[in-house]
Amino acid sequence: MIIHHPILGPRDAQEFVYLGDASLIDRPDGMTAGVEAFHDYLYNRTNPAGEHQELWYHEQGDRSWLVVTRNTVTHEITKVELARDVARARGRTK
Amino acid sequence: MSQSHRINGGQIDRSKTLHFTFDGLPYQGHPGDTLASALLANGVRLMGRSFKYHRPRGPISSGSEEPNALVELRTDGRQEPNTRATVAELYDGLTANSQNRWPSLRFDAMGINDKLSTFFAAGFYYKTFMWPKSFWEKLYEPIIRRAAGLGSVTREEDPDGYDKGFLHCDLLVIGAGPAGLMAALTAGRAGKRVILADEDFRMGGRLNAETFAVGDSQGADWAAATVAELSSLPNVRLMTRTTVVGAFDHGIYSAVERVSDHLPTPAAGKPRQILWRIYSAKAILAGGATERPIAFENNDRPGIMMAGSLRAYANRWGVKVGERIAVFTNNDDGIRTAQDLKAKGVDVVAVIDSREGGDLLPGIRHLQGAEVIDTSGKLGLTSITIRQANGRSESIAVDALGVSGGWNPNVNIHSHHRSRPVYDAAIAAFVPGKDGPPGLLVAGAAAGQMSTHAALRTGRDAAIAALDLTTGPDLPQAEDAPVRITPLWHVAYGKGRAWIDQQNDVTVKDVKLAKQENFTSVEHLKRYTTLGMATDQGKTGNVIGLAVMAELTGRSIPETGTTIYRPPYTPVAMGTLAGRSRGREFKPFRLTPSHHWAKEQGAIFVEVGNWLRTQWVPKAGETEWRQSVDREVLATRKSVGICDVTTLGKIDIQGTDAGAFLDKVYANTFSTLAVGKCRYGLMLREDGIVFDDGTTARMGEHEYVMTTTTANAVTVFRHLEFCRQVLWPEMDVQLISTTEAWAQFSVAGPNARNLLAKVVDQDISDTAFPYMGAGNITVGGLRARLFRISFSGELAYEIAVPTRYGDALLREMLAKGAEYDPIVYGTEALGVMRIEKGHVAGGELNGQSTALNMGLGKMVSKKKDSIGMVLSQREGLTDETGYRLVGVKPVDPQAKLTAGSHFLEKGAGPVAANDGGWLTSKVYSPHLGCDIALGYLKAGDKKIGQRMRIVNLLAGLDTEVEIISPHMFDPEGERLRG
Amino acid sequence: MASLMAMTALGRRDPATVTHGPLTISERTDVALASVAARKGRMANLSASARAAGLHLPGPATHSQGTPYSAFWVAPEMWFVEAPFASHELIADMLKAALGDAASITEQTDAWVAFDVAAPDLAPLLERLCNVDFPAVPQGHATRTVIEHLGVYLIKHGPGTARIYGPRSSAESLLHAVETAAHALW
Amino acid sequence: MRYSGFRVIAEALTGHKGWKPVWRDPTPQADYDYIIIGGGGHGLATAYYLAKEFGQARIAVLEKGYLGGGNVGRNTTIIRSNYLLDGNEPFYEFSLKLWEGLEQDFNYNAMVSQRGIINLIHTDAQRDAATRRGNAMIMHGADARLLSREDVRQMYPWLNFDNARFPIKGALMQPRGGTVRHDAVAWGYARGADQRGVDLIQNCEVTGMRIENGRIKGVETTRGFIGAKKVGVAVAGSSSKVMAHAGMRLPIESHVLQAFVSEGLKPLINGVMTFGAGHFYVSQSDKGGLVFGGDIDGYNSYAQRGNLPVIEDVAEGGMALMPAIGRVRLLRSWGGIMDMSMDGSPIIDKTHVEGLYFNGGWCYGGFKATPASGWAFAHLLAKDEPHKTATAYRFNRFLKGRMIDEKGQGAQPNLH
Repeated sequence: MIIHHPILGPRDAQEFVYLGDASLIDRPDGMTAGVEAFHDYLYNRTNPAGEHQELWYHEQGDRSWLVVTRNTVTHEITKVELARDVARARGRTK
Repeated sequence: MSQSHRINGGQIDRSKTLHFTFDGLPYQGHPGDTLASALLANGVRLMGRSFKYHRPRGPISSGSEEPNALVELRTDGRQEPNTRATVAELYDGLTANSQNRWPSLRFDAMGINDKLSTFFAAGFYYKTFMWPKSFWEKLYEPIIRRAAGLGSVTREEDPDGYDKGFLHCDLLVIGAGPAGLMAALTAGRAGKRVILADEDFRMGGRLNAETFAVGDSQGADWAAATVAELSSLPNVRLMTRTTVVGAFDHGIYSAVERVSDHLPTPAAGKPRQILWRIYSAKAILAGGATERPIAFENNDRPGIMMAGSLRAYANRWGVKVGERIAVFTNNDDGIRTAQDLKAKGVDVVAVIDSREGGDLLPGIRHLQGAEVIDTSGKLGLTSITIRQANGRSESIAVDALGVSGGWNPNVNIHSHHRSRPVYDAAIAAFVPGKDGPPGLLVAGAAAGQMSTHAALRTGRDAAIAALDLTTGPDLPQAEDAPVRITPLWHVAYGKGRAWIDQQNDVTVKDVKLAKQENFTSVEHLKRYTTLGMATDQGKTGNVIGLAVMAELTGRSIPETGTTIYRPPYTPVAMGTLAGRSRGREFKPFRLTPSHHWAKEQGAIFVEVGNWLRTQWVPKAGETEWRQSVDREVLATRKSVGICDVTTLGKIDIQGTDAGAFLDKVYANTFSTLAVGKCRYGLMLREDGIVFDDGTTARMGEHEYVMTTTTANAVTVFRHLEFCRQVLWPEMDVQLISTTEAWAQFSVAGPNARNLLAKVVDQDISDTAFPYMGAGNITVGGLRARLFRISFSGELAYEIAVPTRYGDALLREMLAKGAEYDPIVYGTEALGVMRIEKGHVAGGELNGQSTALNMGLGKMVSKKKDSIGMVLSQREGLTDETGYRLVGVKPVDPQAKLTAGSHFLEKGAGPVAANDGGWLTSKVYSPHLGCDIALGYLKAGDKKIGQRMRIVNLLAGLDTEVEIISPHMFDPEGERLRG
Repeated sequence: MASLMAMTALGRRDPATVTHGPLTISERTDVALASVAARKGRMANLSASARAAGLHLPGPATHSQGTPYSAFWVAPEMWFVEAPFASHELIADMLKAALGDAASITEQTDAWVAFDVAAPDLAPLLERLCNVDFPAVPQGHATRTVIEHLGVYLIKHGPGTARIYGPRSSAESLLHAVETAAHALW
Repeated sequence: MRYSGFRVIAEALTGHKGWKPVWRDPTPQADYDYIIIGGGGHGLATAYYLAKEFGQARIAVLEKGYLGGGNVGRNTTIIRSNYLLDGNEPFYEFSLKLWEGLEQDFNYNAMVSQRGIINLIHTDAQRDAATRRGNAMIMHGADARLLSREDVRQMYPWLNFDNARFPIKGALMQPRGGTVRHDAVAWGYARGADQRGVDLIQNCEVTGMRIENGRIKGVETTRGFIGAKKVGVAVAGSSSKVMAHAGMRLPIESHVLQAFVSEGLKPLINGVMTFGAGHFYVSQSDKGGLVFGGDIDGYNSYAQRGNLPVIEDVAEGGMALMPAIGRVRLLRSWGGIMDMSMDGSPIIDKTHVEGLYFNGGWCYGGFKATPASGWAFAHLLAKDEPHKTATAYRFNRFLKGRMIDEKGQGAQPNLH
């Protein structure tokens, strides 16, 4: 597969390490959320057959974490963003 | 009998003669020959035996689709089983042997299977061999396994090298027949970067096998001229002997280049084959078509082959397959064979045309509405029996029969993303369907465009479309004959066996039986009868099989559908796929800064991931590894020992939020750590299980240096980047690995400080550099770092210098500290000392254990949010009776312990219900004079001081042990603070 | 500076030079390296101080040649800076002094082994080694890639000259990989 | 119709005219007591045992494609019970024991062949782990042996002992491990279920679930609504898709696992072997092909096909272990979709919907589990209680912190 890195352009997916669903961005706050919230965050997945937002890490590259929107049936990639930007947009800070 | 069947013409170099042997007999051929063409030129038709019935077989094709003519090529370590004689290029000295026969190809004792074939119907083995139960493994299966298989494998290492590479282009053209050449020419002249790959050693595709003209010249000459023009273009890369074997996601194709297979052996240093990964957003599949046979009784004898191949052997290789030849066809292409052969002066005795009506061929006995219904000839065809339209049968003596059942477009590559081909009734074949690999177009016969003109036109047009060009070259004149075919899949007449899959011996009867037993899905048909599962993957047989099933079930051919086309297009050598990653080069080595010193000393090394670490350093006279390790431990505890710990991961963490960041990623607190101090840190995964541990030092207000375990250096770094970029993107934190930048040595033992004082420039007294101190120092003016940390329980430091000085630092410490008799210790002694101290490492950091399990539960701060803090509190992880880390020593000091042994209470049987846990790590402690171990024991913290047993049922060991604190040596820690 | 004798990544006193056919592989021990990463929100400050120090911090996938400092982009707001080792062995300290607290700076000199490879045309060699379209990328292209399982930086200085930074501990394996590819070609 | 050697001979002599269809093609009835969604190995085994062992009737299996078209049709055929953890080992040992009597039980030769499996050891730490595992296996009633380097050399002298990057130091062996002709397992269960009156309905895809007041009423299919008192889902690879009809999100990701077969070869490898220093495992089929595989591709996928890096990775492992296979050719690759669960272990459990039961999360270990999975799922469906060997396979183990994580990789499915 080829991932169109937002900074570096097309790069072979072999350079990346896959983590999983981009919902892993939405980590609850450990001081306020309890086991149930963390359980849902860490373990349950929508796992769609179709468009899927997912986290890839450019380990053999610029070490950026990316959010890749990819179809899990066709493997077509329609969007690639820096995960940091996505995380900020979702309100994550410090 | 030298080249008795050679006729005029062809693209072989008759000025040179090549010598080769088949089954030990010598033959001759010419450059340009394949093994099959050369054998046929020598009158040899019998080249193999079938898989199940061991029927005598000759080639049915002249290409990579060949199911029958499989040989063991070359000898010794280079022996290649199942090599298709039809594509093996002849070279001088070639040695080939037939396979899957005993004692010889002509007299194969397993031929008895053919006589008993009625007992070996499809799937018979599913219905028997079940009694008595034990006989399957003991009797039936061993017989079957010995009989099965095709060629044999050498046990020697393949002496040849393989290579890999990456190529990039604007357009990949797969196949260099008329369509591919035209596509490449169109793109090449437009200045695009083009790769044209063809599996053959000569480009031109079918043009090399045909006699008709393209433009003003013979097709083969036009091809040669076009290749010459392409090779003059710097933007075009021509790759002969290169088969594109797979289409993967996003325009990545795999291709195998056979660099040296046409040579006796590869030149020194040169690879046998290269696996190319070709990156091309656009590609054109111009892979042509494969002729398919018609199933009729005994249609598998040597001498019966595809009509187009019969023609190819005559036109391209100057070989007549027989003296008296007939053709059996359901389409016009078969007619072409008869005409070409006649023109070559070969005796064409009949054309058996299953179609009714139309013009009769002049000068040839052309029987319309006729069928071949049987053949004879024990080791090769001697005659055919035909049935004419009027029902009359007749036997005709022939020694070669060309069969044409029509042509199947080679849709395989286009179907590698599971696109299903669609049936085109006009050509009675499947053509590429929709949803093929994005960017892949199809042209020529692969697209069902069967005439030369159509191939040229669609090749050009595909290139124009793929690259958004406006024009292309003018098309040369070429034949544009329509496909005229009346489908005939199998001859209904006759009660004998009519082969569909020749290699696996699947006949029309087997398809009928599958239907009778309700295995009617094509997938069931394939799996039940093994149709299409042979080395040719059904390239010639599959479509016939499914057509027969369609006929039997009354479904249409499109409704019946095809099975799935999977990579590779043709089989690929494992060596090619592995490339250079084999033997010692399987993975790169990582060498420590002290590697060369250790090698000088005759050290023993151990693989730790890709690192080679010193395991121990034997001294003269030491014959057992324990002698060396015991000495290293005792010497360290007595005076001072040095160990290379460079392999531990080091991560530089800087930024104004570095401390806050560490508080998030570590279970314990780091923001409060004073500058110039270090602290042991415990890192959890989000699921609350311990991920990693190490010491992290605060080198400045906003600057920390983290250490990780050797094993987790990469994954911890990745995790930190995740936390930094994704979870807390606004933190001011920067990370960089410095693992290899610093050579780091542990210096441990009562004289550690004394030794170091002789090499460092600063005061490192206990006051100036207290326990858990950290800081930048110098060594003879050289920048260095010092950490006062201990993994051994001794007064210990870790000292680091830039890696290039690591070797010298070690030698300097040994020399300047000579009065303290320093030794260098390896990972074994390191393990002994850490286990004596109860420090967790690999065996305990197993990804299944919590801080609580390790006796470190208090380190998980609940006053702050950190990764894993919340989920570490789940009930299953906080169970009072869960595993706790304990120390273990045998009651009898002579008794031996084994890591991996399990705990049992005294008197308890060795069953799971009594399983108390296991020993995670074990060493011999020279201080305690016995084996000691760490272990995870259920409620172990409450069992300190008790006696239990540990058992190793694999070795029959059952040992009484005492459960002790994991801190087995200097539990008060007086030595390390000394 | 130090009384300790340096050893090269290949375990020798002096840098190695290997030739095969048209190819020359030269180990470079005379390059000091440091990473420079902008502190959060301080890129403007960093750019200014870098400019003042004669250091040009190039855009993504690019190497910028300079004296004494050259630099190439390695990650968002992060660069590796090169300088002559003889004059800049303390490159991290020197950069810290020049760039102040707008950047996090870490010595990287000995984390890497540097090989300069030179041949009339490097494309045939590099296509056997890594997934970089070497003929197509411009001079000054700097990228991370993988050679025989090793993560490296590849910098194109011209069609026939490039530098490879590989992990120092695997210097021997990296050299072996390049040599083997060369022997397969020439 | 009963199969036997006698019958084979008799039929051969009479032109094979007497062979009957192995299963009917029934029209779906309006409703059933039990609907099993998924006509793969686990679904068919569930139906078979429901009818045969638990005396249940009015059972249908709904299959969207062809019977045995799930992962039972595209795996590497290995059976073994060499698990470490208490939650797993009794279940897999139960499965292995069922394999040992399966063919006589369902009167179909599935070629259960216990030629042994060895897991090669390359480091001391691996030996320690193998010792722990082997002891756990024996304590659970399974068989295990620890082999020395020389033992391994005697079995396979042509492995890479002399020029290896990661030398072989021994192996953990389970002599009772082996291989089974995978398609035949599906067919044998299907035939057995059909003979016991189970309706096997092919080309019938479930498109929805009818749930009223928290209770399952039946399923919508491409062949219309079919009512049911109880519905069991056994669709590994599609679990998330099907359970989404009941509004559930699962602790599962779908991943592609590729597998490979070489051209047919004369006997080279007798048993099953796994390389401990790379991603490679191999056996040789009775037909002569080397059947091998390695790691999953690693990204979520329903595409049933994989990519090149894993093919190369597997071949590298193969060549590192067996340098003699350089000229052996890889014939075919294929990809199947795995239910990769959050701890690498399966789920056989009730759901929040009364009457709806789930069986999935098998990762790439589902084939060997087929008999026990069918049995345990049938037990759960018939008795509403988990089978004694499957009590740990609950959804709530993640909430409770009782993961069954054999590899110790945590909640990252692609690492299991």
